[in-house]
Amino acid sequence: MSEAMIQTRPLKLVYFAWVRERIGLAEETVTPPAEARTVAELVRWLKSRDEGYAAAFADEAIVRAAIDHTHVKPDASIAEAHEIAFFPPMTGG
Amino acid sequence: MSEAMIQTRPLKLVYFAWVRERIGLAEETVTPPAEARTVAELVRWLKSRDEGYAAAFADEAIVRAAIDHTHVKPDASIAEAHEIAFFPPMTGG
Amino acid sequence: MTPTIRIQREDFDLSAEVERLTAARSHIGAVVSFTGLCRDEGGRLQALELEHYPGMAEAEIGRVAQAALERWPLSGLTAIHRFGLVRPGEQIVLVVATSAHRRAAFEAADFMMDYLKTRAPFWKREHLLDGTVGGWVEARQEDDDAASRWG
Amino acid sequence: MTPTIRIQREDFDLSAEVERLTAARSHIGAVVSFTGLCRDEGGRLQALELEHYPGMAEAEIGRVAQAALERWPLSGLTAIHRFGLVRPGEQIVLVVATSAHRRAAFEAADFMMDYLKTRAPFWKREHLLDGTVGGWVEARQEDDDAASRWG
Repeated sequence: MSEAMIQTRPLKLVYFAWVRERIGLAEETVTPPAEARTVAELVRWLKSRDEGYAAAFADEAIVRAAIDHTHVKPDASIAEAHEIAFFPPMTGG
Repeated sequence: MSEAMIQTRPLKLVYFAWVRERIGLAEETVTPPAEARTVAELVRWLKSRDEGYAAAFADEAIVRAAIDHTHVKPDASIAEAHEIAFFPPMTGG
Repeated sequence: MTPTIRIQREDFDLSAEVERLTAARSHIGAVVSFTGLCRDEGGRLQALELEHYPGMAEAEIGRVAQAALERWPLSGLTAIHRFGLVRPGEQIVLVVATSAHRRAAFEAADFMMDYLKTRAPFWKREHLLDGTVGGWVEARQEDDDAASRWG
Repeated sequence: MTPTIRIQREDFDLSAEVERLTAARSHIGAVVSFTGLCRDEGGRLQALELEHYPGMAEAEIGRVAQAALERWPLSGLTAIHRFGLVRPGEQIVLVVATSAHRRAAFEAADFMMDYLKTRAPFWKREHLLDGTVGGWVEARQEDDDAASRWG
Protein backbone atom coordinates (compact mmCIF):
# COMPACT_ATOMS: atom_id res chain seq x y z
CA MET A 1 0.00 0.00 0.00
CA SER A 2 1.49 3.39 -1.04
CA GLU A 3 1.80 6.28 1.39
CA ALA A 4 -0.60 8.28 -0.72
CA MET A 5 -3.23 5.59 -0.10
CA ILE A 6 -2.55 5.53 3.63
CA GLN A 7 -2.74 9.30 3.72
CA THR A 8 -6.19 9.49 2.27
CA ARG A 9 -7.74 6.43 3.92
CA PRO A 10 -10.41 7.46 6.40
CA LEU A 11 -10.13 5.82 9.80
CA LYS A 12 -12.89 5.42 12.35
CA LEU A 13 -11.89 6.37 15.90
CA VAL A 14 -14.01 5.49 18.93
CA TYR A 15 -13.58 6.76 22.48
CA PHE A 16 -14.85 5.48 25.82
CA ALA A 17 -15.32 6.66 29.42
CA TRP A 18 -13.18 9.67 30.41
CA VAL A 19 -11.27 9.59 27.13
CA ARG A 20 -14.61 10.15 25.39
CA GLU A 21 -15.58 12.88 27.83
CA ARG A 22 -12.32 14.80 27.51
CA ILE A 23 -12.37 14.65 23.71
CA GLY A 24 -16.07 15.47 23.68
CA LEU A 25 -16.89 12.85 21.04
CA ALA A 26 -17.94 9.19 21.13
CA GLU A 27 -16.63 8.57 17.63
CA GLU A 28 -15.33 10.32 14.54
CA THR A 29 -13.75 9.53 11.19
CA VAL A 30 -10.33 11.05 10.60
CA THR A 31 -7.74 10.98 7.85
CA PRO A 32 -4.39 10.99 9.64
CA PRO A 33 -1.22 12.06 7.81
CA ALA A 34 1.03 9.43 6.27
CA GLU A 35 3.67 9.81 9.01
CA ALA A 36 1.21 8.46 11.57
CA ARG A 37 2.13 4.80 11.12
CA THR A 38 1.65 3.48 14.66
CA VAL A 39 -0.88 3.97 17.42
CA ALA A 40 1.61 6.18 19.30
CA GLU A 41 2.15 8.34 16.21
CA LEU A 42 -1.59 8.64 15.71
CA VAL A 43 -1.95 9.77 19.33
CA ARG A 44 0.78 12.36 18.84
CA TRP A 45 -1.10 13.72 15.81
CA LEU A 46 -4.42 13.74 17.70
CA LYS A 47 -2.87 15.63 20.63
CA SER A 48 -1.81 18.37 18.24
CA ARG A 49 -5.37 18.94 17.08
CA ASP A 50 -6.88 20.59 20.16
CA GLU A 51 -6.80 20.71 23.93
CA GLY A 52 -9.50 18.06 24.39
CA TYR A 53 -7.23 15.45 22.79
CA ALA A 54 -4.26 16.88 24.69
CA ALA A 55 -6.17 16.40 27.95
CA ALA A 56 -7.38 12.90 27.02
CA PHE A 57 -3.86 11.76 26.15
CA ALA A 58 -1.99 13.85 28.76
CA ASP A 59 -0.68 10.63 30.28
CA GLU A 60 -0.17 8.53 27.15
CA ALA A 61 0.95 5.55 29.20
CA ILE A 62 -2.46 5.19 30.83
CA VAL A 63 -4.73 5.29 27.75
CA ARG A 64 -5.29 1.88 26.18
CA ALA A 65 -5.89 1.21 22.48
CA ALA A 66 -7.61 -1.46 20.43
CA ILE A 67 -7.48 -1.99 16.68
CA ASP A 68 -10.56 -3.66 15.24
CA HIS A 69 -11.68 -4.97 18.67
CA THR A 70 -8.26 -6.31 19.71
CA HIS A 71 -6.01 -4.80 22.40
CA VAL A 72 -2.76 -3.40 20.92
CA LYS A 73 0.40 -1.75 22.23
CA PRO A 74 1.43 1.81 21.26
CA ASP A 75 3.93 0.55 18.67
CA ALA A 76 1.24 -1.41 16.75
CA SER A 77 0.92 -0.49 13.06
CA ILE A 78 -2.33 1.18 12.04
CA ALA A 79 -1.84 0.34 8.36
CA GLU A 80 -4.58 -2.31 8.25
CA ALA A 81 -6.88 -0.75 10.83
CA HIS A 82 -10.54 0.00 10.20
CA GLU A 83 -11.54 1.08 13.70
CA ILE A 84 -9.24 2.25 16.45
CA ALA A 85 -10.51 2.66 19.99
CA PHE A 86 -8.99 4.62 22.87
CA PHE A 87 -10.09 4.10 26.47
CA PRO A 88 -8.96 4.11 30.12
CA PRO A 89 -7.87 0.92 31.90
CA MET A 90 -10.87 -1.39 32.10
CA THR A 91 -12.94 -1.61 35.29
CA GLY A 92 -15.55 -4.22 34.45
CA GLY A 93 -16.30 -7.44 36.25
CA MET B 1 -8.83 -41.36 87.76
CA SER B 2 -7.68 -44.79 89.04
CA GLU B 3 -6.99 -47.68 86.68
CA ALA B 4 -9.84 -49.55 88.25
CA MET B 5 -12.23 -46.80 87.18
CA ILE B 6 -10.85 -46.75 83.63
CA GLN B 7 -11.12 -50.52 83.47
CA THR B 8 -14.79 -50.63 84.28
CA ARG B 9 -15.96 -47.52 82.38
CA PRO B 10 -18.11 -48.52 79.39
CA LEU B 11 -17.15 -46.89 76.10
CA LYS B 12 -19.35 -46.45 73.03
CA LEU B 13 -17.69 -47.44 69.75
CA VAL B 14 -19.20 -46.54 66.35
CA TYR B 15 -18.09 -47.83 62.95
CA PHE B 16 -18.67 -46.54 59.42
CA ALA B 17 -18.46 -47.69 55.80
CA TRP B 18 -16.24 -50.78 55.27
CA VAL B 19 -15.00 -50.72 58.86
CA ARG B 20 -18.62 -51.17 59.91
CA GLU B 21 -19.16 -53.92 57.32
CA ARG B 22 -16.05 -55.91 58.31
CA ILE B 23 -16.84 -55.73 62.02
CA GLY B 24 -20.50 -56.49 61.32
CA LEU B 25 -21.75 -53.85 63.75
CA ALA B 26 -22.65 -50.15 63.45
CA GLU B 27 -22.04 -49.55 67.15
CA GLU B 28 -21.40 -51.31 70.42
CA THR B 29 -20.49 -50.54 74.02
CA VAL B 30 -17.31 -52.15 75.28
CA THR B 31 -15.26 -52.11 78.48
CA PRO B 32 -11.63 -52.19 77.39
CA PRO B 33 -8.92 -53.31 79.81
CA ALA B 34 -6.96 -50.71 81.75
CA GLU B 35 -3.86 -51.17 79.58
CA ALA B 36 -5.72 -49.76 76.55
CA ARG B 37 -4.86 -46.12 77.20
CA THR B 38 -4.62 -44.82 73.62
CA VAL B 39 -6.57 -45.28 70.40
CA ALA B 40 -3.81 -47.53 69.06
CA GLU B 41 -3.91 -49.68 72.18
CA LEU B 42 -7.69 -49.91 71.95
CA VAL B 43 -7.36 -51.06 68.31
CA ARG B 44 -4.84 -53.71 69.36
CA TRP B 45 -7.30 -55.02 71.95
CA LEU B 46 -10.20 -54.97 69.45
CA LYS B 47 -8.13 -56.92 66.88
CA SER B 48 -7.61 -59.67 69.45
CA ARG B 49 -11.35 -60.12 69.88
CA ASP B 50 -12.26 -61.79 66.57
CA GLU B 51 -11.44 -61.94 62.90
CA GLY B 52 -13.96 -59.21 61.92
CA TYR B 53 -11.99 -56.66 63.91
CA ALA B 54 -8.73 -58.13 62.63
CA ALA B 55 -9.96 -57.61 59.04
CA ALA B 56 -11.24 -54.09 59.72
CA PHE B 57 -7.94 -53.03 61.26
CA ALA B 58 -5.67 -55.17 59.07
CA ASP B 59 -4.00 -52.01 57.84
CA GLU B 60 -4.05 -49.91 61.00
CA ALA B 61 -2.50 -46.96 59.21
CA ILE B 62 -5.54 -46.53 56.95
CA VAL B 63 -8.37 -46.57 59.53
CA ARG B 64 -9.14 -43.13 60.97
CA ALA B 65 -10.45 -42.45 64.45
CA ALA B 66 -12.47 -39.71 66.14
CA ILE B 67 -13.05 -39.17 69.84
CA ASP B 68 -16.33 -37.43 70.66
CA HIS B 69 -16.71 -36.11 67.08
CA THR B 70 -13.14 -34.82 66.71
CA HIS B 71 -10.45 -36.43 64.53
CA VAL B 72 -7.60 -37.88 66.58
CA LYS B 73 -4.26 -39.63 65.96
CA PRO B 74 -3.51 -43.19 67.11
CA ASP B 75 -1.57 -41.97 70.12
CA ALA B 76 -4.51 -39.96 71.48
CA SER B 77 -5.54 -40.82 75.03
CA ILE B 78 -8.96 -42.44 75.40
CA ALA B 79 -9.19 -41.57 79.11
CA GLU B 80 -11.84 -38.86 78.68
CA ALA B 81 -13.64 -40.39 75.68
CA HIS B 82 -17.36 -41.06 75.63
CA GLU B 83 -17.70 -42.17 71.98
CA ILE B 84 -14.91 -43.39 69.74
CA ALA B 85 -15.50 -43.77 65.99
CA PHE B 86 -13.49 -45.78 63.48
CA PHE B 87 -13.85 -45.26 59.73
CA PRO B 88 -12.03 -45.30 56.37
CA PRO B 89 -10.56 -42.12 54.85
CA MET B 90 -13.41 -39.73 54.05
CA THR B 91 -14.82 -39.50 50.53
CA GLY B 92 -17.50 -36.83 50.81
CA GLY B 93 -17.80 -33.61 48.88
CA MET C 1 -21.38 -14.00 61.32
CA THR C 2 -22.66 -17.54 61.84
CA PRO C 3 -22.16 -19.93 58.93
CA THR C 4 -25.11 -22.03 57.77
CA ILE C 5 -24.34 -25.74 57.85
CA ARG C 6 -26.88 -28.37 56.89
CA ILE C 7 -26.60 -32.13 56.56
CA GLN C 8 -29.74 -33.37 54.87
CA ARG C 9 -31.29 -36.10 52.76
CA GLU C 10 -33.31 -33.66 50.59
CA ASP C 11 -32.04 -31.74 47.59
CA PHE C 12 -31.18 -28.02 47.89
CA ASP C 13 -31.74 -24.97 45.67
CA LEU C 14 -28.69 -22.96 44.61
CA SER C 15 -30.54 -19.70 43.95
CA ALA C 16 -32.44 -19.86 47.23
CA GLU C 17 -29.21 -20.39 49.19
CA VAL C 18 -27.45 -17.53 47.39
CA GLU C 19 -30.49 -15.33 47.92
CA ARG C 20 -30.42 -16.07 51.65
CA LEU C 21 -26.84 -14.79 51.86
CA THR C 22 -27.21 -11.73 49.65
CA ALA C 23 -30.72 -10.43 50.35
CA ALA C 24 -30.55 -6.86 51.62
CA ARG C 25 -26.80 -6.92 52.17
CA SER C 26 -25.51 -4.42 49.63
CA HIS C 27 -21.88 -4.41 50.81
CA ILE C 28 -21.40 -7.82 49.17
CA GLY C 29 -19.51 -7.63 45.88
CA ALA C 30 -18.67 -11.27 45.24
CA VAL C 31 -20.55 -14.56 45.49
CA VAL C 32 -18.77 -17.83 44.72
CA SER C 33 -20.70 -21.09 44.72
CA PHE C 34 -19.49 -24.63 44.32
CA THR C 35 -22.01 -27.37 43.53
CA GLY C 36 -20.85 -30.97 43.50
CA LEU C 37 -22.93 -33.28 41.31
CA CYS C 38 -23.17 -37.06 41.12
CA ARG C 39 -21.41 -38.22 37.93
CA ASP C 40 -22.62 -41.27 36.04
CA GLU C 41 -19.04 -42.64 35.81
CA GLY C 42 -19.26 -43.49 32.16
CA GLY C 43 -22.83 -44.71 32.40
CA ARG C 44 -22.23 -47.62 34.82
CA LEU C 45 -23.56 -45.84 37.91
CA GLN C 46 -27.19 -46.06 39.06
CA ALA C 47 -26.68 -44.05 42.25
CA LEU C 48 -24.20 -43.08 44.91
CA GLU C 49 -24.96 -44.06 48.49
CA LEU C 50 -23.67 -41.45 50.92
CA GLU C 51 -23.09 -42.63 54.49
CA HIS C 52 -22.24 -40.09 57.16
CA TYR C 53 -21.49 -39.80 60.87
CA PRO C 54 -24.39 -37.75 62.28
CA GLY C 55 -23.27 -35.16 64.78
CA MET C 56 -19.63 -35.29 63.77
CA ALA C 57 -20.47 -34.25 60.19
CA GLU C 58 -22.05 -31.00 61.43
CA ALA C 59 -19.29 -30.46 64.01
CA GLU C 60 -16.43 -31.03 61.58
CA ILE C 61 -17.89 -28.86 58.80
CA GLY C 62 -18.53 -26.22 61.47
CA ARG C 63 -14.86 -26.30 62.45
CA VAL C 64 -13.78 -25.97 58.80
CA ALA C 65 -16.21 -23.07 58.33
CA GLN C 66 -14.84 -21.38 61.46
CA ALA C 67 -11.32 -21.70 60.08
CA ALA C 68 -12.47 -20.09 56.80
CA LEU C 69 -14.12 -17.21 58.68
CA GLU C 70 -10.91 -16.57 60.62
CA ARG C 71 -8.85 -16.60 57.45
CA TRP C 72 -10.95 -14.51 55.03
CA PRO C 73 -13.18 -11.45 55.50
CA LEU C 74 -16.46 -13.15 54.57
CA SER C 75 -19.98 -11.73 54.69
CA GLY C 76 -21.64 -15.14 54.50
CA LEU C 77 -20.80 -18.83 54.29
CA THR C 78 -23.10 -21.79 53.63
CA ALA C 79 -22.26 -25.48 53.39
CA ILE C 80 -24.86 -28.16 52.63
CA HIS C 81 -24.07 -31.85 52.26
CA ARG C 82 -26.61 -34.51 51.38
CA PHE C 83 -26.67 -38.12 52.55
CA GLY C 84 -28.59 -41.15 51.33
CA LEU C 85 -29.01 -42.20 47.71
CA VAL C 86 -28.11 -39.64 45.05
CA ARG C 87 -28.56 -40.31 41.34
CA PRO C 88 -26.31 -39.18 38.45
CA GLY C 89 -26.87 -35.52 37.67
CA GLU C 90 -28.23 -34.78 41.14
CA GLN C 91 -26.59 -32.40 43.58
CA ILE C 92 -24.47 -33.72 46.48
CA VAL C 93 -22.79 -30.73 48.08
CA LEU C 94 -23.02 -26.95 48.01
CA VAL C 95 -20.69 -24.27 49.31
CA VAL C 96 -21.48 -20.57 48.94
CA ALA C 97 -19.10 -17.85 50.12
CA THR C 98 -19.82 -14.11 49.91
CA SER C 99 -17.46 -11.22 50.49
CA ALA C 100 -16.83 -7.60 49.53
CA HIS C 101 -14.13 -8.77 47.11
CA ARG C 102 -13.74 -11.74 44.85
CA ARG C 103 -10.41 -13.16 46.05
CA ALA C 104 -11.75 -13.90 49.55
CA ALA C 105 -14.92 -15.52 48.16
CA PHE C 106 -13.03 -17.72 45.67
CA GLU C 107 -10.39 -18.83 48.15
CA ALA C 108 -12.84 -19.54 50.95
CA ALA C 109 -15.09 -21.69 48.73
CA ASP C 110 -12.08 -23.56 47.36
CA PHE C 111 -10.70 -24.09 50.91
CA MET C 112 -14.10 -25.30 52.19
CA MET C 113 -14.34 -27.90 49.43
CA ASP C 114 -10.78 -29.18 49.94
CA TYR C 115 -11.45 -29.68 53.66
CA LEU C 116 -14.95 -31.07 53.17
CA LYS C 117 -13.45 -33.74 50.91
CA THR C 118 -10.74 -34.78 53.33
CA ARG C 119 -12.16 -34.11 56.82
CA ALA C 120 -15.97 -34.30 56.73
CA PRO C 121 -17.10 -37.81 57.79
CA PHE C 122 -18.90 -38.94 54.63
CA TRP C 123 -18.31 -42.11 52.62
CA LYS C 124 -19.55 -42.91 49.14
CA ARG C 125 -20.53 -46.31 47.83
CA GLU C 126 -21.44 -47.04 44.24
CA HIS C 127 -24.72 -48.69 43.24
CA LEU C 128 -24.30 -49.99 39.70
CA LEU C 129 -26.78 -50.05 36.84
CA ASP C 130 -26.73 -53.86 36.81
CA GLY C 131 -28.33 -53.79 40.27
CA THR C 132 -25.25 -54.77 42.24
CA VAL C 133 -23.76 -52.71 45.03
CA GLY C 134 -20.21 -51.80 44.08
CA GLY C 135 -17.35 -50.95 46.36
CA TRP C 136 -16.71 -47.99 48.59
CA VAL C 137 -15.15 -45.11 46.71
CA GLU C 138 -11.48 -44.82 47.62
CA ALA C 139 -9.99 -41.61 48.92
CA ARG C 140 -7.77 -39.90 46.37
CA GLN C 141 -4.23 -38.76 47.13
CA GLU C 142 -4.87 -35.60 45.09
CA ASP C 143 -7.61 -34.59 47.55
CA ASP C 144 -5.12 -34.77 50.42
CA ASP C 145 -2.63 -32.82 48.32
CA ALA C 146 -5.25 -30.16 47.57
CA ALA C 147 -6.07 -29.75 51.26
CA SER C 148 -2.40 -29.46 52.17
CA ARG C 149 -2.09 -26.36 49.94
CA TRP C 150 -3.72 -24.30 52.69
CA GLY C 151 -0.93 -24.94 55.20
CA MET D 1 -17.81 -26.95 23.30
CA THR D 2 -18.89 -23.41 22.56
CA PRO D 3 -18.91 -21.03 25.52
CA THR D 4 -21.98 -18.88 26.09
CA ILE D 5 -21.14 -15.17 26.15
CA ARG D 6 -23.76 -12.50 26.63
CA ILE D 7 -23.48 -8.73 27.02
CA GLN D 8 -26.86 -7.43 28.09
CA ARG D 9 -28.75 -4.68 29.85
CA GLU D 10 -31.19 -7.09 31.57
CA ASP D 11 -30.55 -9.02 34.76
CA PHE D 12 -29.73 -12.73 34.64
CA ASP D 13 -30.77 -15.76 36.69
CA LEU D 14 -28.02 -17.83 38.32
CA SER D 15 -30.02 -21.06 38.60
CA ALA D 16 -31.25 -20.87 35.01
CA GLU D 17 -27.70 -20.43 33.72
CA VAL D 18 -26.37 -23.29 35.82
CA GLU D 19 -29.31 -25.44 34.71
CA ARG D 20 -28.51 -24.72 31.05
CA LEU D 21 -24.98 -26.08 31.54
CA THR D 22 -25.82 -29.13 33.64
CA ALA D 23 -29.16 -30.37 32.27
CA ALA D 24 -28.83 -33.93 31.03
CA ARG D 25 -25.04 -33.92 31.26
CA SER D 26 -24.32 -36.47 33.96
CA HIS D 27 -20.54 -36.57 33.50
CA ILE D 28 -20.31 -33.16 35.22
CA GLY D 29 -19.09 -33.39 38.80
CA ALA D 30 -18.32 -29.75 39.60
CA VAL D 31 -20.05 -26.43 39.00
CA VAL D 32 -18.39 -23.20 40.11
CA SER D 33 -20.19 -19.90 39.75
CA PHE D 34 -19.00 -16.37 40.39
CA THR D 35 -21.57 -13.60 40.69
CA GLY D 36 -20.38 -10.01 40.94
CA LEU D 37 -22.80 -7.66 42.70
CA CYS D 38 -22.99 -3.87 42.85
CA ARG D 39 -21.85 -2.74 46.33
CA ASP D 40 -23.35 0.35 47.95
CA GLU D 41 -19.86 1.62 48.88
CA GLY D 42 -20.74 2.48 52.44
CA GLY D 43 -24.18 3.77 51.52
CA ARG D 44 -23.06 6.63 49.25
CA LEU D 45 -23.83 4.89 45.94
CA GLN D 46 -27.15 5.18 44.14
CA ALA D 47 -26.09 3.19 41.09
CA LEU D 48 -23.16 2.14 38.95
CA GLU D 49 -23.21 3.13 35.29
CA LEU D 50 -21.52 0.51 33.16
CA GLU D 51 -20.23 1.68 29.77
CA HIS D 52 -18.92 -0.89 27.33
CA TYR D 53 -17.47 -1.21 23.84
CA PRO D 54 -20.08 -3.17 21.87
CA GLY D 55 -18.53 -5.77 19.61
CA MET D 56 -15.17 -5.74 21.33
CA ALA D 57 -16.71 -6.74 24.68
CA GLU D 58 -18.08 -9.95 23.15
CA ALA D 59 -14.88 -10.55 21.14
CA GLU D 60 -12.54 -10.06 24.09
CA ILE D 61 -14.55 -12.20 26.51
CA GLY D 62 -14.71 -14.81 23.75
CA ARG D 63 -10.91 -14.82 23.52
CA VAL D 64 -10.56 -15.17 27.30
CA ALA D 65 -13.11 -18.03 27.28
CA GLN D 66 -11.19 -19.76 24.48
CA ALA D 67 -7.99 -19.49 26.51
CA ALA D 68 -9.79 -21.07 29.49
CA LEU D 69 -11.10 -23.92 27.31
CA GLU D 70 -7.59 -24.63 26.05
CA ARG D 71 -6.19 -24.64 29.55
CA TRP D 72 -8.76 -26.69 31.50
CA PRO D 73 -10.94 -29.70 30.59
CA LEU D 74 -14.29 -27.93 30.89
CA SER D 75 -17.76 -29.29 30.07
CA GLY D 76 -19.34 -25.84 29.94
CA LEU D 77 -18.48 -22.17 30.33
CA THR D 78 -20.80 -19.15 30.54
CA ALA D 79 -19.96 -15.47 30.96
CA ILE D 80 -22.60 -12.75 31.20
CA HIS D 81 -21.81 -9.07 31.74
CA ARG D 82 -24.42 -6.34 32.12
CA PHE D 83 -24.19 -2.75 30.97
CA GLY D 84 -26.25 0.35 31.80
CA LEU D 85 -27.36 1.38 35.28
CA VAL D 86 -27.04 -1.21 38.05
CA ARG D 87 -28.17 -0.52 41.61
CA PRO D 88 -26.54 -1.69 44.88
CA GLY D 89 -27.32 -5.34 45.53
CA GLU D 90 -28.01 -6.03 41.84
CA GLN D 91 -25.99 -8.45 39.76
CA ILE D 92 -23.30 -7.20 37.34
CA VAL D 93 -21.41 -10.20 36.08
CA LEU D 94 -21.72 -13.99 36.08
CA VAL D 95 -19.24 -16.71 35.26
CA VAL D 96 -20.16 -20.40 35.44
CA ALA D 97 -17.65 -23.18 34.74
CA THR D 98 -18.47 -26.89 34.78
CA SER D 99 -16.10 -29.83 34.67
CA ALA D 100 -15.77 -33.46 35.73
CA HIS D 101 -13.55 -32.36 38.64
CA ARG D 102 -13.54 -29.38 40.96
CA ARG D 103 -10.01 -28.06 40.43
CA ALA D 104 -10.64 -27.27 36.74
CA ALA D 105 -13.98 -25.59 37.47
CA PHE D 106 -12.56 -23.43 40.29
CA GLU D 107 -9.48 -22.38 38.39
CA ALA D 108 -11.31 -21.62 35.15
CA ALA D 109 -13.90 -19.42 36.88
CA ASP D 110 -11.17 -17.60 38.83
CA PHE D 111 -9.13 -17.10 35.63
CA MET D 112 -12.17 -15.83 33.71
CA MET D 113 -12.90 -13.21 36.38
CA ASP D 114 -9.30 -12.02 36.59
CA TYR D 115 -9.21 -11.51 32.81
CA LEU D 116 -12.70 -10.04 32.60
CA LYS D 117 -11.62 -7.41 35.13
CA THR D 118 -8.46 -6.43 33.30
CA ARG D 119 -9.22 -7.06 29.61
CA ALA D 120 -12.97 -6.80 28.93
CA PRO D 121 -13.82 -3.26 27.69
CA PHE D 122 -16.17 -2.11 30.45
CA TRP D 123 -15.90 1.05 32.54
CA LYS D 124 -17.78 1.88 35.73
CA ARG D 125 -18.93 5.32 36.84
CA GLU D 126 -20.51 6.07 40.20
CA HIS D 127 -23.89 7.78 40.54
CA LEU D 128 -24.12 9.08 44.09
CA LEU D 129 -27.10 9.19 46.44
CA ASP D 130 -26.98 13.00 46.48
CA GLY D 131 -27.87 12.96 42.78
CA THR D 132 -24.45 13.87 41.44
CA VAL D 133 -22.51 11.78 38.97
CA GLY D 134 -19.23 10.79 40.57
CA GLY D 135 -15.97 9.87 38.92
CA TRP D 136 -15.00 6.90 36.85
CA VAL D 137 -13.89 3.99 38.97
CA GLU D 138 -10.12 3.62 38.79
CA ALA D 139 -8.49 0.37 37.79
CA ARG D 140 -6.81 -1.38 40.70
CA GLN D 141 -3.23 -2.59 40.64
CA GLU D 142 -4.31 -5.73 42.52
CA ASP D 143 -6.55 -6.69 39.58
CA ASP D 144 -3.53 -6.58 37.25
CA ASP D 145 -1.54 -8.56 39.79
CA ALA D 146 -4.32 -11.15 39.99
CA ALA D 147 -4.41 -11.57 36.21
CA SER D 148 -0.61 -11.92 36.04
CA ARG D 149 -0.82 -15.04 38.27
CA TRP D 150 -1.91 -17.06 35.26
CA GLY D 151 1.37 -16.52 33.31
